[in-house]
Amino acid sequence: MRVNMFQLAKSLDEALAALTDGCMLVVPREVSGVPMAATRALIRRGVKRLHLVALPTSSLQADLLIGAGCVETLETSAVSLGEFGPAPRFTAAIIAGAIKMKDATCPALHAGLQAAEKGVPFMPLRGLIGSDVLAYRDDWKVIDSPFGNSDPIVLLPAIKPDVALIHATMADRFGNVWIGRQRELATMAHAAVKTIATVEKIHDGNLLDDPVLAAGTLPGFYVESAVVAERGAWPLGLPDYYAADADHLAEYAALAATEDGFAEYLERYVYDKRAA
Amino acid sequence: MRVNMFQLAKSLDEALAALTDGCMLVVPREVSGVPMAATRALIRRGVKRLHLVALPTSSLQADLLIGAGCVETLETSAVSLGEFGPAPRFTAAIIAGAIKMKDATCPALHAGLQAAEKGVPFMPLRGLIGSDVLAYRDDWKVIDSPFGNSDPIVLLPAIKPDVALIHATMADRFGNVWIGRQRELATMAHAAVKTIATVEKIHDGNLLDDPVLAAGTLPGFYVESAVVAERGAWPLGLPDYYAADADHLAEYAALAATEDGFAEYLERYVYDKRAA
Amino acid sequence: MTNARRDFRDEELLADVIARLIGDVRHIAVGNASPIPATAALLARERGKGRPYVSLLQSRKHNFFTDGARELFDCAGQGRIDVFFLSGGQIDGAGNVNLVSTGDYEHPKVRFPGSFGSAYLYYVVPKVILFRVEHSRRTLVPKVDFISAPGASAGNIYRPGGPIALVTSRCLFSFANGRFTLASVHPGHTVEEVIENTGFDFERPTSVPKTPAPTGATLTLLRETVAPQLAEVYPQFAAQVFGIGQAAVAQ
Amino acid sequence: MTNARRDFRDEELLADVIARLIGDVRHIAVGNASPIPATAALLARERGKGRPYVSLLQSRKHNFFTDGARELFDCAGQGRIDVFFLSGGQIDGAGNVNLVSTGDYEHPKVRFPGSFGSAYLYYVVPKVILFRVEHSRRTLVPKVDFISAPGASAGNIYRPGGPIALVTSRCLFSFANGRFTLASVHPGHTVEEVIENTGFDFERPTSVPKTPAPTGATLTLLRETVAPQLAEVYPQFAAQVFGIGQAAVAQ
Repeated sequence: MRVNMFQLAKSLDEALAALTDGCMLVVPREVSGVPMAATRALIRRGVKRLHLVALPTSSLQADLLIGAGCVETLETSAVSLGEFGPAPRFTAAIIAGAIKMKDATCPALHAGLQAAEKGVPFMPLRGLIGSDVLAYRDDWKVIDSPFGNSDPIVLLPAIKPDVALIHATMADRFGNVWIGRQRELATMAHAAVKTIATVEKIHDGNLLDDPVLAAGTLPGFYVESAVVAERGAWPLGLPDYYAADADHLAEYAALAATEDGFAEYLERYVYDKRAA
Repeated sequence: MRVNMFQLAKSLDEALAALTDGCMLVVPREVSGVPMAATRALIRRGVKRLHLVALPTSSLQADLLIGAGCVETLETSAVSLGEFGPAPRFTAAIIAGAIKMKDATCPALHAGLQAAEKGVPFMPLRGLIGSDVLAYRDDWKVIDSPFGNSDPIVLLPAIKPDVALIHATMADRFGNVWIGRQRELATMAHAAVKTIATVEKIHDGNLLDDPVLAAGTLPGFYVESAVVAERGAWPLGLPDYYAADADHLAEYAALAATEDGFAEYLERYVYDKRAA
Repeated sequence: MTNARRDFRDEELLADVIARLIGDVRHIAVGNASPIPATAALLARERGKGRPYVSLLQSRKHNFFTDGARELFDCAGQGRIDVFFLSGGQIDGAGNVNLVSTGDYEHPKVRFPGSFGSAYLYYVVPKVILFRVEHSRRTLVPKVDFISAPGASAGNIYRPGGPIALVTSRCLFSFANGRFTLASVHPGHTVEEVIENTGFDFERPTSVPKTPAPTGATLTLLRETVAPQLAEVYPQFAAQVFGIGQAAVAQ
Repeated sequence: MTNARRDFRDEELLADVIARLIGDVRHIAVGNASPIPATAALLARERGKGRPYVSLLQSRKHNFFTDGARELFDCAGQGRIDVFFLSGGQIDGAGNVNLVSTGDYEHPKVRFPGSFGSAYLYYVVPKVILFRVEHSRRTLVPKVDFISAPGASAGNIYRPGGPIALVTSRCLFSFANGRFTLASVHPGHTVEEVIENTGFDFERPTSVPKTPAPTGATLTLLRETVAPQLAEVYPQFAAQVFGIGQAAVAQ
């Protein structure tokens, strides 16, 4: 008999309850299944003072949260709308000094999350020495490797988010979430205290019962809550399932170029719940 | 058009060509798909002076290689036949001082391989301080964590094997190998210079083309050679596919208790190619 | 012995003792070749109506890990494993465990399999339950010949975990402040016998309680609900102790 | 311009230049939003009859990674990526790249997206090819305002990798010993124009070669074999440069 400690959330808002003002929130890069429906719900709720860690980069998600005033600190390697140009609200916030920016480089963020995953206080990383990325991070240390002979190396502190927020293809009623090749989602869940997942659909049965599905599954043991949000990555894509909505992203890029346009975007696509 | 740089090996011996005398060889634990057919082929070939790293433990495989005189150095956390008792050739070799033993603890071996996977010279690990495991490893260092206040922590040097030898369910003609949940096989392949895989069968098509299979696949990019060896983990099991052969393991435990019995085992099950 | 008629087996008593030690936790992991701790963990889960999570590392069914062999250790490092079990070729009065060898390490007399994950898990899992059926001066020694993992650490060593108890065939010791205390003696055994067969010094109250026998409800749970689940991983044990055949393996 | 009639597009010339720089290697990785480097990598693979491996990070088809977003960096750290491409909001004569901002970092005038993986990959990938189409004193500066990744490092810094060249719309610079050298000027452009539009000092031979135009065979390969593969990842680019519609996407 397999017993079940897990309960699917009844609504997106209920699933997001553990994500509170001021928390450290880790989200995946723009192509790994970005929980956009959940992001819109957070903006509607008016979440505040987030320490947002985007692993290792972000596009629309970070730009929206920043523009809506939800972010106090941003830790990432880049924010950009890709072929749709710079991320306008991110750029404006940096120029205005409205958010605290912790510039990183992609593998440093992966290493910081892996340190938390392994329960160690830091992780070493090559590169970085001589860059201004390192120069402006007083939380990163350089030591002389005890295995070398005058061999300086950077140590990065563990990044331990309060919440990991992910979107994936499917979950089952045991809280297991199928993440496929997006294995950084597993690292995020391991590193974070709590993980919240939105999914396209519910898988009947237990994902761990099938060895092929199990290989791409994040065990429910790490998952605080899960809820269905169909096309929950829209207007971004979900790998192997649907592509990004290029027209919508172009519309966003055009509107978000100004504060008024961004407010109009929020009104139309975020506050109007029908679009969520 | 997808072009193919990979060629399946024509025989087990051909697949094993890159595994030479004196190399550092990493093999997986007893329940992760142990390349036993390949191990017997190596013993027949008379491989010598291996630095064997068993990640993080071993059973029959290490015992056989040690008994057959193939191992110079053994680096692992434990060798045992589990419910069939101690590993007799391992035990005898340690008592006789016939092999150099580097006693470790499971997560230290995982961390050492992950250091090589990440291209860093070392990995930190909690625990260990005050143990004789640490006391007898002069290649492990203790530093005061620069993120703490009098917070000693162990640094483990990267383990960079020359060869990773694995057994898995299937490979395709592009060298992609389906490893499922046995993700330490991926870490081994990433850390090692070359990876040799034996598999139960060939998958027609490309494992990376199916997102569900891809999630459990080691990309062919890391694989030096692959070859079919049906029931290649026998008499050990292959997770989700076949169980260990308990009768055979009991027979091994009984025979290997003496040197003469071990020689008889080799004669019957290793040198007689029909049994391979 | 003062026991009238025993309606339980030793394994059932030990599993019941261990299940009580587990208490109210979220996640128990059980390593290889540990049928009695596995029985206890499944019993605790039945009593908790599904809580805690139980990871039997040798099982496919009762095993949540999908990130390879390192996930157990990563998970423990994250503070996500509350209870683990360790044994030892030798265990001493300071809670040190030896899984490596006796005599001089470089020229050992007896070689054990090795330290497994002990040199890590003993430090980071909050409740480590030591379990060694053989209770003799050979296994419970004044000082181990090799410390696979120490029972206690200096104040500046990161150590959220460590031993809370030692369960043997004869008794239960609790562990605190670097020493064992005799907590209860199992039915059919005596304090004198424990002293006689223990190589290390330990604390004991003037009156040592008797380990309570498993209740009828516990025995029913063990035999009817736990045993069939156990049979997947420990078929021989389930058959021998509970008379469960392979056909009864639960889904 | 001395060119009679041009039968190739700028993008084709640049892809051909980059493909020559790639040389005989085992594995090229191409980051996001890099259609010309991707074209060059696929061209190199066609010429090599399947060698090198090409990982287009935005592609599912031309992407071997199954260990998540970190695998690219791990793979590079293992020495398994031979060629990578970087650009910069600013690039200076010492090969430093700036992907972060101009002006004072704390009070920037212009903010770029961020350093991405440059502060790591620039150190560990043996052949990093800098690629910036816009060749102006705004992009090619005497000294970058922010060093996302430095062009060179002190002798005791672990650095198996670094820049080997800079390709722009006007010319090809090679990079060695911490400085750029003008290697060739593209058809339709002049040395004087390169000097005029470059903010940093560079070496140049007394006679600067002209970048060879792509051969007919190269153009055929690009248009008939490479372009259809490109269309999966860069449909707009493939349509615009090669006239390839979505229907032609290769399997």
